[in-house]
Amino acid sequence: MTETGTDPEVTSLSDRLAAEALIVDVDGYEGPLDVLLALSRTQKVDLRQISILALAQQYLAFVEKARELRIELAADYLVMAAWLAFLKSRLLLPPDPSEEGPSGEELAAHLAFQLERLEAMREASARLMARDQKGRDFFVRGISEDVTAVRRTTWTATLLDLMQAYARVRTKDEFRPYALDREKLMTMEQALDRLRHLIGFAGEWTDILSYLPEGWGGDPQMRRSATASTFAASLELVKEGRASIRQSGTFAPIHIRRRDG
Amino acid sequence: MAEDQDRTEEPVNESLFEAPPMGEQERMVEAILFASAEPVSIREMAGRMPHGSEPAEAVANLRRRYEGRGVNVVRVGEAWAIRTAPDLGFLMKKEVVETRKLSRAAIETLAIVAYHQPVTRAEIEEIRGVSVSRGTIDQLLELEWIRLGRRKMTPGRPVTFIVTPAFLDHFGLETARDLPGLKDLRAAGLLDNRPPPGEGEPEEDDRQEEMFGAAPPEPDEAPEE
Amino acid sequence: MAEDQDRTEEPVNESLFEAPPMGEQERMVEAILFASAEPVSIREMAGRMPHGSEPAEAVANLRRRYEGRGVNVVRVGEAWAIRTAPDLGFLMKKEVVETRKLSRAAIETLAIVAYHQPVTRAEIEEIRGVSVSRGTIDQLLELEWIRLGRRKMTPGRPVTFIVTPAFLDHFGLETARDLPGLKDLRAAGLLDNRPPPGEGEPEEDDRQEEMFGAAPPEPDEAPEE
Repeated sequence: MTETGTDPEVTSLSDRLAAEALIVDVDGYEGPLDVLLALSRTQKVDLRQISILALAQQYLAFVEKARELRIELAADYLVMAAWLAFLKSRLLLPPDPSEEGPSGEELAAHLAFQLERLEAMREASARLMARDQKGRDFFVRGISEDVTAVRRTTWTATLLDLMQAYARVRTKDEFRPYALDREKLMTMEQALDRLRHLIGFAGEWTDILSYLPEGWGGDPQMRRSATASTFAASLELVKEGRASIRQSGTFAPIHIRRRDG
Repeated sequence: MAEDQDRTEEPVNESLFEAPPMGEQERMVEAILFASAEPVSIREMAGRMPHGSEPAEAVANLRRRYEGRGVNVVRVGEAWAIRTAPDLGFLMKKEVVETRKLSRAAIETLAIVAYHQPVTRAEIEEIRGVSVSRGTIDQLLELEWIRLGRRKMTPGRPVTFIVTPAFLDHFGLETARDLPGLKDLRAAGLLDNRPPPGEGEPEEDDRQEEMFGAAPPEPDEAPEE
Repeated sequence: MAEDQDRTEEPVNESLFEAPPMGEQERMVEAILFASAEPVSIREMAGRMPHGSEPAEAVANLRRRYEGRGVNVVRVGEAWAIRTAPDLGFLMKKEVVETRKLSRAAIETLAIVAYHQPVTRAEIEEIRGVSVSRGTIDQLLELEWIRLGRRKMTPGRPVTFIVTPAFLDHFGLETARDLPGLKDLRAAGLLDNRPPPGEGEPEEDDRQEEMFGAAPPEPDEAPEE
């Protein structure tokens, strides 16, 4: 035991080894409860029959010894010491009926319970770690196959979407950008409408090209569209039995005329 | 165990060590093949198993045991592995359903079919002012929201499209007639107050009644997919 | 929406496609479990198997089939997995990187969480008699052996910790009820949260009953002294 305390570790260690049955290695303990549990084992009895009084005395001796050895004890060790000193006095003195609070026996019982519970958890953790463990005792599938996700898309729309879409379509006329394209196309319905009216006047064979509406003969695209539609419409009228159609040769002009009856 | 690896196949060992029973060896091979990340050769198995084991025989037994099961013992080059039975590969796929909004083209086309049915493709294009792609129509057919109606009695007898009961179900409509009219749309602020020239209410005539009444079976049903 | 569509089709499917025979379902479950390193829930199996399948029954059959084999069908919480038989561990190359050696504090904390779950940090400290370092909790969280449970309905609403399916998987436990010695500990009152004398009563115990499922109600008595 040096006066200077420049190297307390070495000194305390040798002192401890020499002088003490109880090895006070505070670093090795996890708090006062741990120390108490270690001390309680020296009583060599079931934890349920432990003498808390004896344990309190042992602990106080331990703290005293640590102090002698100039070991820096954390505050909670000292708090426990103070509490145990109090508990000891309670256990030794006859109960004072005027005293408030739990009796010494109750406090002692609770401490015994805490020790027993800690011991139980220690045993439980040991048993847990002794179990077969994955990757050590049993193994998972070595060649695992990933489940590939197959994406399936479902489509959805609400009634509002539908109404908005329709409203959009119906109001498009005012600003629709594709109107020009459509103007160059004649639909079959348009041609048919026109022909139905005109065929009644075709008593003679007439080139179908003469039925092209005004203004549709110039622009090649419009002309093509009008010719095709008019021809298709002519065929339709023939099918309906309202007209006859003829062509004298390949690429020759196509004529139609009204068919009566 | 590792240091014995090279000697295991020598017959001498058989007399020195009692090999485990074949059933036990089969268990061992099973565990080894299951847990290994790579196919395992007979030699490697022998290296891990107790002396005198016959992994080749154990593998052969195990292979028979797994015949017709959900996984099979298969040979991969010089080694062995446990693999999913080929016919069960589909189980390794998980379907992820993703819900997406219909494209603008699709919803507009659908709206036109709903309001104008039966309607031809040419008419849809006429109303939308743009051509309708095959894909858009196909998508709506696939969703079973539209189907083919009767052919139209006009030149070329074009097919028409009509909406389906699934469509009505999805949009919570009892009949297509329950679709809000242009007046309603206008009242809801969805339409400009000025009706475009020459555009009236969408026709809700008896054609529609036909479609949703006791409609006779259509000769040209949409292909069910 | 999409669900609507599914719903409308369901009755059709049931009559159109019959579930595969149980033997076939067993094969499927076998393939699914073999393919996965992680436990697979019944729900997930059902999602991958044909409509009308009974994966729970198939798993039960499969489990019996693998009894005593080199690999076993084991339950992990609400899920199932195939694992090598523990007695054959010696055959395996220990390729698995050993998890960092757990400190005594970490092991004890883990045990306390497992046996006392859901448990607050203060309760863990109360039991160990020493403060629990942040690192200890972090390590267990990182291993995914514990996770946060519900907040406790006590002042301050402290968070609680519970063990995870990964914990069960690692230690080969079917459920947290199968923790070794759990019943004895509970019978001895050692899992009670007893307040120090003179302090308020804790509300307790039915919580734990929940966590451990349908455990028979334990008489809430003190250990005989």
